[in-house]
Amino acid sequence: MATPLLNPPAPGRTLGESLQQRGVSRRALLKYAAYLGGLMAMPASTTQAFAEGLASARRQSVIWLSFQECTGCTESVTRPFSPTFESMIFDLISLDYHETLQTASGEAAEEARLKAMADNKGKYIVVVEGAIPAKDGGIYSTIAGQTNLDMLRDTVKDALAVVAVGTCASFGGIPKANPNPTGAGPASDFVTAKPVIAIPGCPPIAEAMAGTIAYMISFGKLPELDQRGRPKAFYGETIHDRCYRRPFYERGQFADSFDDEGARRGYCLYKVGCKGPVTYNSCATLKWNGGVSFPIQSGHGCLGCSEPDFWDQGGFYRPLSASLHNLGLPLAAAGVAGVALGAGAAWTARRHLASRGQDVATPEGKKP
Amino acid sequence: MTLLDFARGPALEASLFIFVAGVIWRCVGTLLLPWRLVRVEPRKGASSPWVAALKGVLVKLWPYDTFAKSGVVQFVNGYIFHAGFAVVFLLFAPHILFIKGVTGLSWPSLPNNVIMMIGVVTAASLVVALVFRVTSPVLRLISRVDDYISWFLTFLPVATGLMAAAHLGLRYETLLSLHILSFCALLVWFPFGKLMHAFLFAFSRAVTGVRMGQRGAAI
Amino acid sequence: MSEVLPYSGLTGMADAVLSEVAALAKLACDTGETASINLTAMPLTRQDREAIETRLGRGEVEATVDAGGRCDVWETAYAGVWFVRYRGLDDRVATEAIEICPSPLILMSHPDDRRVAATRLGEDLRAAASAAA
Amino acid sequence: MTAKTTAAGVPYDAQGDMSDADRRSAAMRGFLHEFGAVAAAHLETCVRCGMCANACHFYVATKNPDYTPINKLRPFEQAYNRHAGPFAPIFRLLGIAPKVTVTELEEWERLIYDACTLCGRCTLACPMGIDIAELIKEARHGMYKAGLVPDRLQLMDRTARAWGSPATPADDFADIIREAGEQHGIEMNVDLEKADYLVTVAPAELTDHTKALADIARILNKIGASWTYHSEGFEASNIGYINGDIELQKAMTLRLIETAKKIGAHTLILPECGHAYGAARWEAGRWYDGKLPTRIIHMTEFLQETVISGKVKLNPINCTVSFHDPCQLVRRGGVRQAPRDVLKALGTELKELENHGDLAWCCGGGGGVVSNTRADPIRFKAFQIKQREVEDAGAERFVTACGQCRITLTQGAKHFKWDRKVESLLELVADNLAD
Repeated sequence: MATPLLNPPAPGRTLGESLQQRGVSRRALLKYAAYLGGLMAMPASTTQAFAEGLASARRQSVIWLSFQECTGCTESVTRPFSPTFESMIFDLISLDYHETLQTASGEAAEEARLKAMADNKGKYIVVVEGAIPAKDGGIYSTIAGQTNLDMLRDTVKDALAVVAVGTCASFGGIPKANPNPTGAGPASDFVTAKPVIAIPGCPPIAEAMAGTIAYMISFGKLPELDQRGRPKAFYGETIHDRCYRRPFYERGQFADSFDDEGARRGYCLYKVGCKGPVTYNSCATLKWNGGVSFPIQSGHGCLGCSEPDFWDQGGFYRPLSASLHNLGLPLAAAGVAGVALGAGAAWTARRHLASRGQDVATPEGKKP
Repeated sequence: MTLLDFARGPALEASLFIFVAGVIWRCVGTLLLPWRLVRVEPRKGASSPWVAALKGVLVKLWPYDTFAKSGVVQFVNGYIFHAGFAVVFLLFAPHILFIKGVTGLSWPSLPNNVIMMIGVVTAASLVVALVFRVTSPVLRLISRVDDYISWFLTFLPVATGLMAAAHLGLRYETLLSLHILSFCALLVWFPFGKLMHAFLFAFSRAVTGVRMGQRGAAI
Repeated sequence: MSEVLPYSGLTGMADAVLSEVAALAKLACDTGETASINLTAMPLTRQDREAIETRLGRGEVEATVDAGGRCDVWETAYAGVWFVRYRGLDDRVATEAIEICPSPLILMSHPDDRRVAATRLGEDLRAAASAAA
Repeated sequence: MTAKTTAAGVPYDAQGDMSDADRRSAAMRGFLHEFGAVAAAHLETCVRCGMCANACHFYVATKNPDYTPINKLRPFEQAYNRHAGPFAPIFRLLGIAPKVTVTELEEWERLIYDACTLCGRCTLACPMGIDIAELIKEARHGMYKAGLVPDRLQLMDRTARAWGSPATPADDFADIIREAGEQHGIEMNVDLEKADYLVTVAPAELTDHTKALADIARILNKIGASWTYHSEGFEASNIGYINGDIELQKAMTLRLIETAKKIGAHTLILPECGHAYGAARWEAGRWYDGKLPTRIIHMTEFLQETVISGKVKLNPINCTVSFHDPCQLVRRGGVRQAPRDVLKALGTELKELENHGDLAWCCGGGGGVVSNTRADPIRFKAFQIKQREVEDAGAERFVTACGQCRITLTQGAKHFKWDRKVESLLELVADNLAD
């Protein structure tokens, strides 16, 4: 995935220059690069290149589309816990359209989007937040009279790339959960001509978003993605593989419920439904709230929120190895079917034996 | 629907259905045949039929020395893979959770590294069983397609399980899905092949136990 | 995890990290290759981190960088093995790294900064002179 | 009745003028009749572990995989799967269990009759508890219906149907008994109207071992018992049981038991013959609703109770002896201790064969094999197993309690010019009665 993305720097100041203007030294950029590079497990030798790339880049135009969503992703990505780092993303990008954040409203808002699209034709990044309803012509969610589906298609036409932020945009998420009344689907279902990078999570980790965007700006290419379109740097390993409770799993020490001795001792939460083994995300290492904790550390199993259809995995507290559904009734039915089939088979066999074996003397001297 | 969802959902449901229905079908279909008992006046002092049946089931757990010697591969190796399969299937925590999900029953588990070791031994033992089957003239002669299918479908969950636990080859969720699907295949095949001996052995041993018990003869 | 529990909080990862540091330090001497281990992306417990820090100890150099928040840098008891703790504006630790190099990059002045600074120094002097005048 | 070979060169005999189709369906009718839950429990359970092979003297002696016991059941099993198993309708529909062909039946005649003595050692070896010997006996019912029986066995069958015995017409029986009495100087009872003991015989005693007729009389006279031989029911060896001729088996069994009832005998003594015991003691219940109208015991059991009760005293022989356990008496009959008690009472020191009691090797001639000359080559090979064990045991005398075993072993000894005499336990007792 080394597709060159960004055009040569447009006229105007580079990021480095504009930061200098504000009296921010290059050490701050280096620190930022070290920070993100560290999170992305980039080789230390590239930290400098990362920082230099950022310094020489121009601000990236971003159009942020909000569809079937709860704005949790925006909250997560834009609300800095550690202001230095997480707000720096806004030095890197020019957020030209974002329903929730922009001050303009009504027609002015839509004009802003159209202007950004015209000014940066072919160069802007579209961030999609939320799933897109497609049933009945997509009428279940409209903005300014335009369906989400149409707006997505319009906006993406001249875009450089699409970043699907959050699980809804990445995989359909909660709007797509059974029974999916609006026919919702992820951005990748409707965008085929442009690369779609998925930053799933409910919500996604801010650093994953920032790191990915910064990487694209600095290196002018897409980061390496997994088969679901997620940057491997943040989604390369499972929660389980990087979980500090993993040794308990290996030793067979489990919490059987949330208030037992095992839970108090911090044992593995597999039995109470943790989806860590099949969930690819960085929660176990990056953690949340500035590295304070993550669900498992707080005593709750992973919900698997960065995976497709996490809402339909049979319940958050159903162990991964258990079947998705309760099987009591089907198995009772199977039992009845088995008895019926067995009895039927025996009856058929008895008739068959009787009709074919009738002229043989009965050794028992009795009827079979 | 992801492969894992398919495996944990429809695949498991359908295969468990087939398994339960098939097992009962075969047991009922066998036992509801006319019994055709040859009626016998038992030897004086012979144990009651129920005791004799139980004795038949238990005595056959261990071969007579001479047969243990002449069938050492089947006997020793057979015990290894049966015990290994049972331990891995019944004492690995995720498996217990699966069983609990189906039956509501659960029990303590063994640590993963122990399970891994036993799993490797089980897999090796199954390989030995196959090699013996294809190299022994007797076994080659008496073997059916059933024997090879049953072997393969028993080996597959062991192999995929080990691979999943060791993160070998594919991504974990893919391996896990394949593991569950291979188990589904085993469940589907189970009632129709020789694996049914897991249930039917008791009937077979019991009737021999009764027949020989009535005579005061060895079982 | 409360104190009453038998669980030490050590996962064994600390030892793994330390032996990697040792290997990289050796490699750096032989090839001159610098390296950096970012501790943030590792499944370390608080106790693991403390164990690493304690084991490496403190050496001769200690520095504080103030650039978009503080940054604590010190050479560990092992020359060429540096510990860098990046903090945000709120002083919270953002990320930690062990760097194996003669001197961490964060301590170096960037050429661009130096160029601007040199210019600014001249301007400042001139401004001071003209103000004095 | 002509000896034939299949296309694959396997010799077989066939009786009657049935067409192949008729022969096949006759066999199927016979097989089908056996397919009850008991046989099914066995046929459903085989895992093809092959452990039965090493239990079979014919396999061990020849290493021919064809003689693997479970392999001898293949057509029987195939018929079961096609016609009676729980999936039979599906198998028929999909052709998974194809029809048994007449050629297969012809080929398997050799395995079902020549290569199986119904000794049941494989049953003991089977970890699944499959009673292979019993199933082979059941398979013979179909083979007999199809007229696919070795000619020699069929000949005996016809004789027994005509005479009531394969050895002699019933009319001549009384004379044979009287002659034996005269020859050995024993007072014989024959055709008495009332007696407590009905004594029966096996063909070997009417031809080779006539002394046995006198020996039992000597003991019964000694204890002052009321006993008799009877022309209406004397033949205890049951060729129907061996051949799979269930009608003959029934006729022969009923003849014995009805005679015992008629003369008011409380005990029917079976001769030193293994299959006589299997047929009369364990299968007569088929026709008497599981109850026997009279006590049926084997000669060895009679000797045991007579000796143990002290009714007869024996002169000690003071020698070492090895005992060949007849399969039908010991492994399949449960009479394990009786011969050992008697040998002890005779003051002998028992030197057990390596495989003895329940695990003893078959003589190789049971189940009709000794009468079936076609089986001679493998029978002699199997004999060598026993020969080796007897030599290893190193006893002075070699005793058994079954006339067929005795003939088989004697023939084997003669074939290999092995100078060991095979003796009868009855004879040993009769010869050593103390005054």
